[in-house]
Amino acid sequence: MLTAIILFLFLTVIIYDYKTALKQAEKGIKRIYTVIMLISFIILILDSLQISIPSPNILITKAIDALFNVQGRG
Amino acid sequence: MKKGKVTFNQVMFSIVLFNFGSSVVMGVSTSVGQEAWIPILLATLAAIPMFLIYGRIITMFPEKDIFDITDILFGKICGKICIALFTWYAIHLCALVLRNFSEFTQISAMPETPQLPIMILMILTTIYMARSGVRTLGKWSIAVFFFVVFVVLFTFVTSIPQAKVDDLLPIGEHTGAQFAESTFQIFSFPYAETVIFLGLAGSFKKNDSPYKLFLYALAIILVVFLLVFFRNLTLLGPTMMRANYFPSYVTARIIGISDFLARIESTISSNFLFAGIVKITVCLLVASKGLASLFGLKDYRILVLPLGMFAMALCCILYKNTMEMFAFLKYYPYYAFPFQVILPLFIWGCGELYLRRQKQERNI
Amino acid sequence: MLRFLKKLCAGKATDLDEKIARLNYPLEEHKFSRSLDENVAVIKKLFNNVDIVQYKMIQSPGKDPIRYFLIFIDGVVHSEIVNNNIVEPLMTKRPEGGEPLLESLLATVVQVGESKKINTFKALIESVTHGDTVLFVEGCDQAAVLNTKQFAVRSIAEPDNEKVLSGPRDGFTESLIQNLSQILRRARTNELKTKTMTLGKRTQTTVCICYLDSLVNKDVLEELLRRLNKIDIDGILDSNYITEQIHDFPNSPFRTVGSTERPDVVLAKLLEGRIAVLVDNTPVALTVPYLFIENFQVNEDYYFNFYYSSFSRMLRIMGFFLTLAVPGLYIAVVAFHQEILPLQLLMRIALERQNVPLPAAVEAVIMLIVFDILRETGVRMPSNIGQALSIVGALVIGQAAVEASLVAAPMIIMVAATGITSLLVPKLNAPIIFWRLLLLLLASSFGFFGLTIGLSLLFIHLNNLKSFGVDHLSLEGSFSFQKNKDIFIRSPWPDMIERPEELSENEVRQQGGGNNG
Amino acid sequence: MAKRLLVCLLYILVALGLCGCWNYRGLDQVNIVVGIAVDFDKENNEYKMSYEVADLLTAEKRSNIGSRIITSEGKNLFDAARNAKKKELNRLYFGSSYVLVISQQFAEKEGIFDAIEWFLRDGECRETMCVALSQEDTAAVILKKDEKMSGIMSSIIHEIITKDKSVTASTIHMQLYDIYNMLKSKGNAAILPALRKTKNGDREVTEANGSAVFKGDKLAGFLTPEESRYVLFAEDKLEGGILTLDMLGRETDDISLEIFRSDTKKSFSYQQERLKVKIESSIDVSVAENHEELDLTNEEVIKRIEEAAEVMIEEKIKAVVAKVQQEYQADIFNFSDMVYKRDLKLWEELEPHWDEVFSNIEIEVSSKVHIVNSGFIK
Repeated sequence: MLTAIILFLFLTVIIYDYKTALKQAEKGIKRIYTVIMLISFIILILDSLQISIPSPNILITKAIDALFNVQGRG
Repeated sequence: MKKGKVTFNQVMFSIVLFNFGSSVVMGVSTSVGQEAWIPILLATLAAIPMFLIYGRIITMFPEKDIFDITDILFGKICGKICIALFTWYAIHLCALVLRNFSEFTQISAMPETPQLPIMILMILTTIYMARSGVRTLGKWSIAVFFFVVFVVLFTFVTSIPQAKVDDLLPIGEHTGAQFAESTFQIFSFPYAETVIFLGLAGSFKKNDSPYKLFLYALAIILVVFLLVFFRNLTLLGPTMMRANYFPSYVTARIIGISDFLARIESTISSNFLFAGIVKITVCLLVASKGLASLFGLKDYRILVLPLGMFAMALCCILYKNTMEMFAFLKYYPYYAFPFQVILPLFIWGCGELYLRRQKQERNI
Repeated sequence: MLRFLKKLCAGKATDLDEKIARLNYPLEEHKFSRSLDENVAVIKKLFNNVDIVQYKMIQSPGKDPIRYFLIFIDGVVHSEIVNNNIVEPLMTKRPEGGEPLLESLLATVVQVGESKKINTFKALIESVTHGDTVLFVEGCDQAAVLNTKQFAVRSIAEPDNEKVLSGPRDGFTESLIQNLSQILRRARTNELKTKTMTLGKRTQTTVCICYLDSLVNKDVLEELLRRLNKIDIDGILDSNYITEQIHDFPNSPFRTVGSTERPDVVLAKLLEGRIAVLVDNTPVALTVPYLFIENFQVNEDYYFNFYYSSFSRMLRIMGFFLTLAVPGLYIAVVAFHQEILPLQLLMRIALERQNVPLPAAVEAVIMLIVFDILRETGVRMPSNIGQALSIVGALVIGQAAVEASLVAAPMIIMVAATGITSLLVPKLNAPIIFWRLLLLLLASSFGFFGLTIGLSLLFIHLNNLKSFGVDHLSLEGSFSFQKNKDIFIRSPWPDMIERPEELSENEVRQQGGGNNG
Repeated sequence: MAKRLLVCLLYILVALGLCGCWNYRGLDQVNIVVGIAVDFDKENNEYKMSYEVADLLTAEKRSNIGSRIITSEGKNLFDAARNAKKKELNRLYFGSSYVLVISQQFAEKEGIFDAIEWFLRDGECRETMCVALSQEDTAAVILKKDEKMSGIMSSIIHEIITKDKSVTASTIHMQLYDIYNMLKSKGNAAILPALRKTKNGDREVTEANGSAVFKGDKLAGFLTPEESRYVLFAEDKLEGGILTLDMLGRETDDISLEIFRSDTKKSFSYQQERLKVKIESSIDVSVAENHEELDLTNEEVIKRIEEAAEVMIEEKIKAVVAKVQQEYQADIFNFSDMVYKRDLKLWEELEPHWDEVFSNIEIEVSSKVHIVNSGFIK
């Protein structure tokens, strides 16, 4: 269900936005646009298929714990 | 007609709403229970110099946003690094707030609905707003501000008959360390998050004093936060307030003047979304501006959509559950500190030196 | 000799044939010839199969008669003028004075007040179809256009959809000149400028732009002229043809161009610095820029006591939100947030819904469409059938459907409330139908959350809209009374010191400058 | 403006695709629960939940709506709540429930805290739901209504309990979140209204019968309606009710005073290792019923009545506090909270042996009764 929604969302967005907004855009924008869309698409699809992706927050919390030991203070 | 410039009131109210963002719903830090008003005041005090520094940065480089400024000050490579960091912070904050709201909506109103459709709806709305530009955001903020404040005042007034003022006691139960931690938390979430607005500074009018802007906003925020806190505390009591994820929402459930007006919480909770939309939009706009200037592009508006999608993707993988979300709040101040304090301080310092050197050059 | 003549004729004929064959070229290029016969031949070709066109060949008296050729269209000309003032003098008098012939003819023979000279077939067609008579004189490559217009004009009446209880009761008619006269009668000043232009390739409709010179915002005026000049259309039958082409946001359901059928309204807008566009053949005048709040302002607001006006304006604003949100609100409450209802009410609604086969959301969509069907049939129905319609609506759909448990009774109440409140803001009907459905759909899948999102979208959209560079919905967060004097309330006249800032270049109203305020 | 179109279209399609999914619950598909009763069945070691639901199937459109009872059993509360689904086509909807009745067995065995936390956590139940304890064998009995009665039992109970403080003043109105706060507060005691069945004419009705005292979250004992009134006095929750006095010494109460307004202040002092609590109340009353021998125009008489009432109130409050102190040792008056809030240092000192301190608190009551008027008749 969620996968279908994501597919549908991206399909609609691409059909409309690629045609209207991107036609006149600079080349660099097109490239960045495509890359970011692709990344988010992959992440969302994987997430909807219950494949877990490491959260950036884990990295952050680990780093902060190493520096300040927040966990220990509770 | 001045294109793309926003008026003083518009910016001020969007700063206020930005600060309400998730805090009005989540309640202001509750770890010190009945004494939370002390850290609120302390954090406001701490925020004043920070806000003045933000204002100073804007006055130093009028009609420029933080991305132009770093470019001028640090040159190509260092500037790019700063821009990249700031952009990351904006997009990450965007995802965090989005998650707050989808969690809130799910828990409060739609436990059986998955969060993804909620996020889609919210992010599409904010994408639309971000694409409409800063002026639309400003105009929207004004209307919504009055609405949100009306709701806060209304709930405050209606809660008075049920309020137990005794719950404000005792004073002095918590230790200095606890206060410090709580202050730090309130300072970084939401006060110093206002640093994001440096990314929009290019749209401010030149003759509006940014100091006034930030300080007025801070005063309004302080008053509303105190109102929200007193309302929640006197109605729920410290234990219940501490036990709840979303104390404001539960407060609204308990308020009742007569049987008919006793059940207004779902209407009220959806009003909070308005403030949330402002916060997410600002983050999104700044992130796309940052990304555009990172790659030296002119048109940032097109990037709003992919960045919105990215924020949503990020938001999906951030936490596995609500408990994790609230646990992260403890780490957040440390994580945000470099972006909120160190980076602006650095820019400020460099900016002052830069200006002095320029003056000297001109004198010579 | 005969041969030569024949040859000449043949040569002439080929010239003429060629000319006629080339008639599809832009007509501006075709100038009149000095030969009357040739002109007549071309004209007859042009009006081939247009049987109502009348041609008349006339000769002046005396020896060496001058040949005239008259062309006009029966029915649109004042036949008495043509007979008595044109044909008769032409037949009985010779022009006095010398060359040029046409001038002396107009000066001494023809007895018509307004005349001008033309020299192309294009101009000829425009004049003739407009009710003028065109006079050709042998040997001239110019023709005279004689004003003999006579149209059947509807008498001035109160417009049906802008009725007032008090205040002036005249409305526009289809005649541009008459409409202008109604405005002029109210504003006796040379500041009232009227610029005319012709739009529509085939209909050649006259469009008149009116404004008060010292008040108008020049940027807006320029923008309007630019947009009007860009219009490229076949025909203009109503001012809406223009509206949709000068719209800032053609795809938005909200109109950013105002329209009215009343001269007093037009003048009130002119006095606030707006510009009016009057179109010939339609009683509907356009005003730009059009602000969102104008949807809620009615001319009567200014003719009645201001307490009453302020109250009814607030009702209208409330009505707008109600008619938009009530169906969505109902669905959100009934299907998602039952806790809002007090127990007694909740049980009553649940009881009513007990045996209804359709889910509430579907029911709401169907009932709203049924209501719109009833409304639409009612609009264009001879009034004597209207009664039957209301019986069908009230009895069959209301009572019978509820009795048969096909529809829940609260739903009927909800639809009725929606329908009635939508009548409070007739100018917003189009966007309301669209947004109401959108809100309903969002509410039926996400409850209050969806409703909030929907309202946010609506609000963002409204904030985005612009009317000729002026914000459609203006929220500057200004707390000054003068800026808000005419929004939610209608302040008394002495307090209305300033004009809307963004509309006018001269902000202070010329009424004592606030001395009496 | 295709962007806008895109957004709109997308919303419509997403909305259409999801229409009827997830949280959409048609009102015809829910059973509206108005009251909940929680029981513990000792023999089967099972939890039993009874729900009073609005009976919409048999109701006529133009008559009063009645109710019926659904019961379900399970190994724990959640299990029991879920098992109701097996028996009923429609889902149970708790958002409008008025009362939660807990049985004695449950309160003795489990303690009420878990149940209260469960209902709070669930999110659908309102925090303002009224909680009561059943004095009958089971809690379900309380929700059962006589065949001759129409209407909904739970809403009647709710009315009785909420209006009580201003009408008869015989029990105490407690909401779900109040209990949570009380149990989590320093005193760690709670008080709940107690309900029992009784005969009224030929009908069996439910009546409020004083209150139940909890030590921790376990049931400690009951207070009679009259004792409950003086608890209300001490707690400053009283808004009405009647005081009756025997002025002529004839063993019958010959004068009744109706309470208008009551204001109670509590304060404490700590001397010689002993906590002393002072309860000061001031009450405005009117004479509601009078014997002809008492001349109300006489100031002396008025003064005598006032003094007698004062003495009675003082004694009764002292008695009820003493009973709670001695028999139950449950700090339902929240003296601990008062100490904690007013004098944090003292509280930290007393906290470890609070139970002992509590049962030795010296109570001083002073009351001021003021007769405001005497109705229509002199």
